[in-house]
Amino acid sequence: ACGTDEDPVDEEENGEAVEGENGEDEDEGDDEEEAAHEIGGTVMVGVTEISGNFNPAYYSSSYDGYVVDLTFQTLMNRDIDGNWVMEAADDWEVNEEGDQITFYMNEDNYFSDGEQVTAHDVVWSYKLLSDPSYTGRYGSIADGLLGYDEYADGDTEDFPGVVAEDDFTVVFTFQEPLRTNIANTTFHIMPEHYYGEAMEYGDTEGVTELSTDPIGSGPYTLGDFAPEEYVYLERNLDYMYEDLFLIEEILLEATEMTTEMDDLLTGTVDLLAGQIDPDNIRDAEAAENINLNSYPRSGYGYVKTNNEFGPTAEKEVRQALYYSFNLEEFVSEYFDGYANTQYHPYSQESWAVTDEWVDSIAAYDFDMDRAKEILDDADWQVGDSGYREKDGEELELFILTMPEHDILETLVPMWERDWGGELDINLNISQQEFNSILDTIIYDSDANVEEWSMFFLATTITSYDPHGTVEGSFHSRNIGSGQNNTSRYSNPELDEMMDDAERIMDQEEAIPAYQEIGEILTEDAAFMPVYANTYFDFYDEKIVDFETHGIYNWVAAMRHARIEE
Amino acid sequence: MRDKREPILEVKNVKKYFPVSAGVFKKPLQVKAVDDVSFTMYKGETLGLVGESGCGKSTLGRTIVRLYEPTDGEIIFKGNDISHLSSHKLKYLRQQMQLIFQDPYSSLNPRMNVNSIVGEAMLTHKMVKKGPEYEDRVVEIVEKCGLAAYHVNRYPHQFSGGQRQRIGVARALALNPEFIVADEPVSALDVSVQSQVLNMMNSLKDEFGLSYLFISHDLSVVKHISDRIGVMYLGSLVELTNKEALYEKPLHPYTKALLAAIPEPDPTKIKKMEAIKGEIPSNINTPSGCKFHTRCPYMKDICKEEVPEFRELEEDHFVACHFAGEI
Amino acid sequence: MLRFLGKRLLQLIPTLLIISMLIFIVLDFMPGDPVQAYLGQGSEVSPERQEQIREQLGLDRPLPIQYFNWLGRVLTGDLGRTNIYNADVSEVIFGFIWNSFLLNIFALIFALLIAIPVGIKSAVKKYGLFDNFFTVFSLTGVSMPTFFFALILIFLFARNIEWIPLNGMRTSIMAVRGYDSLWQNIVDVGRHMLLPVLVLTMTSLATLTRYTRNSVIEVINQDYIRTARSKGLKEKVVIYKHAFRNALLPLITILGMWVPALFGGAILLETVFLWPGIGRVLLNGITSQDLSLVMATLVFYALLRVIGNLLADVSYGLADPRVRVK
Amino acid sequence: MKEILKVENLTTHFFTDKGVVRAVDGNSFSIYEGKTLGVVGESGCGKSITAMSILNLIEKPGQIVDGSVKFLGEELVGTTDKRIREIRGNEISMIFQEPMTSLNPVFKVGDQIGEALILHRNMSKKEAKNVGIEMLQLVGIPRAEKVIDDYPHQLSGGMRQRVMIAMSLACNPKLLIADEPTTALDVTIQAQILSLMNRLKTETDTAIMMITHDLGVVAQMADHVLVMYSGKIVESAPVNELYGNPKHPYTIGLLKSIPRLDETREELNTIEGTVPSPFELPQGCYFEPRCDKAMEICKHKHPETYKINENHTASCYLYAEEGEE
Amino acid sequence: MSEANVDQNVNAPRLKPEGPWKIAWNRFKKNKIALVGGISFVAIVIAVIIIPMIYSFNLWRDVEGVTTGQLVRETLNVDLRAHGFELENSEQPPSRENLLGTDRQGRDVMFRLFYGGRISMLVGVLSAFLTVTLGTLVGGVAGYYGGKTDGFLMRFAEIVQSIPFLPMMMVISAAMRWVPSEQTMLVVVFVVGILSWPGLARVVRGQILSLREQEFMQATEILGISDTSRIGRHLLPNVLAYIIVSATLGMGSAILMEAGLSFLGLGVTPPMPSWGNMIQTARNSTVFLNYPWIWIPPGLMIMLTVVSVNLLGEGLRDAFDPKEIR
Ligand SMILES: Nc1ncnc2c1ncn2[C@@H]1O[C@H](COP(=O)(O)OP(=O)(O)OP(=O)(O)O)[C@@H](O)[C@H]1O
Ligand SMILES: Nc1ncnc2c1ncn2[C@@H]1O[C@H](COP(=O)(O)OP(=O)(O)OP(=O)(O)O)[C@@H](O)[C@H]1O
Ligand SMILES: [Mg+2]
Ligand SMILES: [Mg+2]
Repeated sequence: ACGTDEDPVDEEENGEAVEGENGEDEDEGDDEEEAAHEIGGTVMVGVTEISGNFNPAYYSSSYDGYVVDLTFQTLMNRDIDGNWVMEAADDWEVNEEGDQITFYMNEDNYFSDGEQVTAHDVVWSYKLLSDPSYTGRYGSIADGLLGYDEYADGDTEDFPGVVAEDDFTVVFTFQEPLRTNIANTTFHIMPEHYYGEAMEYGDTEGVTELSTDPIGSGPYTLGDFAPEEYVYLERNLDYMYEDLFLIEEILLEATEMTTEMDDLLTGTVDLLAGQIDPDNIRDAEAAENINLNSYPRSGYGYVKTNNEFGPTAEKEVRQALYYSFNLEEFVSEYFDGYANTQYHPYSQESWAVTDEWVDSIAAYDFDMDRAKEILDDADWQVGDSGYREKDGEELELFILTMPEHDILETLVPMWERDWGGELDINLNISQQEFNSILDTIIYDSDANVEEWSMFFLATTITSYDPHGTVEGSFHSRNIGSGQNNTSRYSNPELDEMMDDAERIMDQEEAIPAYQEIGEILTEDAAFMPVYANTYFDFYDEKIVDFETHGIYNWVAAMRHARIEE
Repeated sequence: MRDKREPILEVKNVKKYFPVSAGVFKKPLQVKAVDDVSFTMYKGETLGLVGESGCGKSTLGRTIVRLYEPTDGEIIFKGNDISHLSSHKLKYLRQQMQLIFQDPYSSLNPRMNVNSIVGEAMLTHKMVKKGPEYEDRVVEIVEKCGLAAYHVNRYPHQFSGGQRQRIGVARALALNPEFIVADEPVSALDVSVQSQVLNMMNSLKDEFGLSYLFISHDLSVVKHISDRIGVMYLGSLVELTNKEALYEKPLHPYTKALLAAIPEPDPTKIKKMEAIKGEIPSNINTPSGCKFHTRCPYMKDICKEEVPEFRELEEDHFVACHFAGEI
Repeated sequence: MLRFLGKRLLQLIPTLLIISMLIFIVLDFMPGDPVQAYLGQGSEVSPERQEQIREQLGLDRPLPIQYFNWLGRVLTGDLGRTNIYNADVSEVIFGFIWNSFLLNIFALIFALLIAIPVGIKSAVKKYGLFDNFFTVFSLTGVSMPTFFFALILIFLFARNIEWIPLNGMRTSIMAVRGYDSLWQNIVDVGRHMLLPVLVLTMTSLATLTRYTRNSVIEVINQDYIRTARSKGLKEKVVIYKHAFRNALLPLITILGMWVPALFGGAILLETVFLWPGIGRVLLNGITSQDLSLVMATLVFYALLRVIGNLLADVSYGLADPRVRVK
Repeated sequence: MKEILKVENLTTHFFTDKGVVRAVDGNSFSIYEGKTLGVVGESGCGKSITAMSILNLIEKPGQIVDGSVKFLGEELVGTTDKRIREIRGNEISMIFQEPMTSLNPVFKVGDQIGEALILHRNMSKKEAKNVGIEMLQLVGIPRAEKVIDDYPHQLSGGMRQRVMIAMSLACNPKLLIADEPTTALDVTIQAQILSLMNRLKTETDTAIMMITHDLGVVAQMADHVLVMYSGKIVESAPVNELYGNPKHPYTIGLLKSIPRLDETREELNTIEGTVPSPFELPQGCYFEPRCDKAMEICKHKHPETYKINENHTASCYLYAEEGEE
Repeated sequence: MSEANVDQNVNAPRLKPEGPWKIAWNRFKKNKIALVGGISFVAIVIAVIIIPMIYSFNLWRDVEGVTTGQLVRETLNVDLRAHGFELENSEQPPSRENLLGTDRQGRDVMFRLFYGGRISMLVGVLSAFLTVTLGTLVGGVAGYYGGKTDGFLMRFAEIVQSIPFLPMMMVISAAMRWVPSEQTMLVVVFVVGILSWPGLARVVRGQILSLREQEFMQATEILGISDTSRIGRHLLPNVLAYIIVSATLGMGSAILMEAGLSFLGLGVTPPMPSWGNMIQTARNSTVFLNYPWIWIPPGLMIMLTVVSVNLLGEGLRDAFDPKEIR
């Protein structure tokens, strides 16, 4: 395997992302150009789970998400470069203050059952998310809307946050003018006449049950579904854009990890997305009829330290740990080079991340001497116990790890070698089931503050906007049980910076703010991103025009993909 | 002559019923295994008990040695009522009363050697301490019972049936009892061995001054060993007298039938054989009146209704039949 | 007969109640928060909202109340809803049960078809070459982890024999487009069943052969077999009529316990072979903490077991005149 | 007198792990029409195996290693399976000791009786059933029409033994082998069964081979008696002669050791010692270690069978001069 | 005195006083197949103890400045990390240094195979122990005291037996996931133990009931022998044979169960190796197809062990056959 930097595929993908152009017209131009292509062909996609909740408001597995994304429409969408392209809406505008967004919807758009898509459907969809009895997980999309709290608490049936001005004009009004508001207007449009039938204000039970017969206005309709076996999607002939989504049939097939490569190579499936295994990658590369897309992961595996309690509350300790954590070794050996190290909290696809910036920020390159020096300077000296001590306290870390975790199985021995063996830190490694770790660090975190020093998890980021990523994880208001600031990082200055940055409406203007935030976090060693690996999509060469990246997954890529037999 | 005899055991109206479940919602039924039996045994005598299979011989024997607690009635052993003794007091009784079992195979623990089988109870009752004295005592008893000293280290499977029965007798004798219930001790043995055991039991009786309650279904054997004989039918004693009287002048029709049915080992005395018809009725729903009336060739109406009294018709000759002596 | 059945069915109730209670208690020990599990991993739902959901799902009540609520619903035929499949649990279970049945029934039939003659033959020619072969065979059979056997088969067949599919229940694309004929449908499913049924049959075969053999051996030494022979009956008649009818009795009991065990054992195979059966539902339920689903699946397995025993008892009663129930 | 069965030098061995068991050790005897042959001996002396050898019912590890069994002149040892099956249950039938376990629990009494009839007499099921009812009536079972549809467990031991007898007599056999038919029964029931058998014998002229260890039963039933010891016939004599004038020390001991109703003895005679284990048989006469008349030669060589008179033979050196053979 | 001794010896026939255990042992010795099972079982036990030690020894021997004392200590006390974690050496095919190649973390498969064997065998032994303890206790109490106690305990056993085995094991294991990895092994032990005892309990109870019917037990009562002695000297030794056999066979099935659970990810969890979780690595298509040396050996080891255990068990069963010592 070779080093990360030399990986040509990687470079190319990144480059494209930066070079992308803006503008909605672009899209249409493209479409005209490719209009010659006809709808046809079949793609069989291997997935490891087929459960069958295709209700946009309630589904939770990413596999169900594929189906929802393909069968439902949003007002607008991101293209591969992260620019907005229109879907159900023809046009949109933001008011002066920035707290109101108006969409003008296409008047010739129909659900798969033939009913017209109107502004009322959009309003209804948001009301569903805000309903007092709503038990799904997408409430946060609506909770910034004006009047959400009153509506969701059941105080009033009036919801000024989203209003249909006429049949085809819908207005979103937010409590605050924030840049991130726009992303919250793109929830899937659910037909009121279908899902609304089963619902009253305060009683959404009926809607939860409408899960296996989705009706949307998206490019596909559900043709057949056999749980644990397959989901079959057929091109929706009424879909408003005739020149997009040209593949006629998409079949999601259950595959088993043991045999998925075999399935791909024998043609039982045409597409395996999000692969990371170096051996599989080599196999796929060697296969004649298989093409590969590769792209850096939007997200990373990270180690978070307890910034509130114990030795890791001390910045020096965290830095020392960071310096003595041989990330390069891990990435090159474990991922055979199909991964990067990363020293900032954002997705590599985020607009806040620029090459120059990445090069400029401090990197914690492996440096054991430096680490020792930092600890020595911070008065952590090796004591009688053979471990470092300060004021009679041992430097002892309680590390939460998970069983059956390939990566941890490699990381733990490294820590034991470097932190335990070289730095003389007393490592206490405990293994817990994923769910109990979540209990400790999230759901019941207040009670467990003193139980841990660090843990390892991974995250996937699906947004181009960097705000959500840092706000949730590092804003002090998110410390506490059930909240996302699991490292319990509290920095009032940074809180303020984040709040300010969210109000910057213009992306370009916001970039420096987020870069500064990132730098502070890195300097503070608030957490340690470990790797950002490269994802691969393997697909049969018959699929052409199939472009994917970290945030633009295979589902999104179906937009332009075609079959060429 | 009767008064010279010292009673050792008195059984008065003893009943032993076993509950058998009939079903969840039904009243439990009772097996009347022993149904109102009375008799007296004297010191130094052997009382034989005969009857067909299932008539309650073993149950009676086991009730007497208090393996079972009688449902009703009294058992008086050497003047003490032992019918409802607590398990603690029973322990003392155990030294004086013993039981010899029928099956030479299942009556010995296959995982113990003769030494333990015979000696264990002596230790439990603290008759001797473990040591040379104990060893000697075991050897002594074993030799008395016709086994050799070197047999004490062997395990039951290394013995033949007759030898095993000797071990069983030795085990019972080890506690030095006065009274032994022998429950068909020779039924499982071959003829040539049976006589060995019978002879041994007879000689031990004299040597140790024992009294036997000797249970058997073989009238010839009982006759050989007993002084007096009781005949049981369906849980009750129907006749009890000394052996001469019983064989020569049986009073109860059942006894007669039984005697007539025995094939004698003498081809010159060919019997007609079929003495009575039918089989023993169930002891759950016993026949009314005289229990034998269903098979009795002399049955009259009264037999169906009235239970005949177990009376001393002639001196020392008890019988339970309305027409005893007349038929 | 009816009364006997009625009584036995009545006896099932406390058993099932206690089992369901045990399961309920065990499930309560599952780490992690059921609300979180309900919402799915990584959802960003505010703590207050989560409390509301907890209330709505009745998870804030004490355990006994939750149990009785569950029981009450079950008695009205409502097994609750599953989160992962977002459907009525009963629907999901019934959807998958048949697939499991399909697999197990075939395995069972094949196993019996082979095990009975083989077992009898082994018993008749005790310690012969045939018997010894099958002794070794069944010993290996019971000593081999089923999933390992399955993996080895897949390993051997992968990329080697194309017409044997490695997993799944049918060729999805054919199923989606509709089979041309019933025959084609049968052939397709049959091909997919090949490996799992092979594995299941082999493992059951091992045990069943042994049972048949031992129970025939037991019977063959009985006096009435000698009687039958002394009548001049052909050896075949002696064995297959007189001996086998009696040997069947213990076999019935075994089958009563075997069938449910087979279902349980098939969980591993369903996982390996991606067979859309009830076992996968259970495993999915466990990993995603879908309690009502797990609960219902387990109760289904328990029911299967209890009914298996009941059926064994009843058929035993029918087959054995000594305990024949009126 | 017609000789139904002639057995010569019948030898049956069991080849077990521990060694060879000579269960039947070179025995010869004959059975005549209308007569009862009694076979007595202690447990394990080979009575049952002798009977089973006649019908070729010996199973592994047992094997008839020598000798001949001639049924009406026809050799049965080594004959075809088919032929022997034609004879079994048809011309020679058998009753076993345990009535409780000798009937198949899962078939109706009628079916079990009828089976032989259907097989050997080519009857229809219905005919077989009718004959079955007749047979049950013959053996004195009340309400035979009902009992024919009963299962064995619904009958008492005595009834079952009657059913067994009915079954064995169904095809009118020329020879009935009864292997301890009454051992498991009570005396009164035994008396019923024995008298039944006697009646049947006179009615049908069937020859009977009556195996028992009860000297009383033999005395009552048999015309001629064989005494077996450790696999060998040690004495063979007409019943009166055997009881009146026993010759072999074993027979003498046996007869003396049984308690009898008609006499009172202080002490029973005994035969000391026990039957030798089949694996440690003495070199010479098997009875020698227990014999009070043992001579030096008895230790080394097994005695021949010596004729006492026309019908009476004994295997004992005491009679070596008297008879020749 | 010496004369008396001589005299006795002359009288004493060849028959030596052989106890039932001795007989069983003699019979066992004669049973070649069982002996092979026993020997191979012992060999496996020794291998799983010794081979990791050799690794440890080799590892520490090369370390500079290790004292002999340290070397001995480290050799005896094998550290799971002694396998040589070398990332750069991952997924190597079998070679001279790594006889069975290396796994994804560059660990020596051979070392893990035998170290994992320790875990699997330990799970087997401990589960069998737990099962036997519970089964004997419950069965013994039920059989000895009879009556209501018996009714209650047997009803309870019946209920536990109606619990679907594998499904319930899966759920309990899942519910006990909060247990740290080093102890998940104990969870498996616990789960197998608490679910498998009823079978043995019934057997023990049946045995005790039938023993109580035996006249020698009644004899103890007549002889006034104390309760403790009746249980300890008369009852237990007579059921011990069954218990030993069932413990042996139970061990085999416990090993299989551990493998099944671990394969589903519900048993022993890595980095602690066990045969089950080593096979689990096959659920990755790379490992499955390209590195069979990682997952096939543990499967074979399971088979070998369970076959040995079963042979041993059957041999013991035959050896203890009570018919022979009556
Ligand atoms: N523990 C018990 N529970 C129920 N019924 C019993 C019990 N013990 C004996 N019986 C019944 O009591 C009756 C008498 O039995 P018992 O053993 O005393 O007869 P027996 O005369 O000794 O017969 P045998 O000659 O067969 O030994 C039988 O019908 C038997 O079924
Ligand atoms: N299957 C067998 N394997 C080995 N030895 C056997 C077998 N069957 C019988 N024997 C031996 O053959 C000998 C004769 O047995 P047989 O059954 O003929 O005795 P028996 O005279 O009928 O005794 P019983 O009166 O107990 O019925 C015995 O020593 C017995 O051990
Ligand atoms: Mg009795
Ligand atoms: Mg016999």
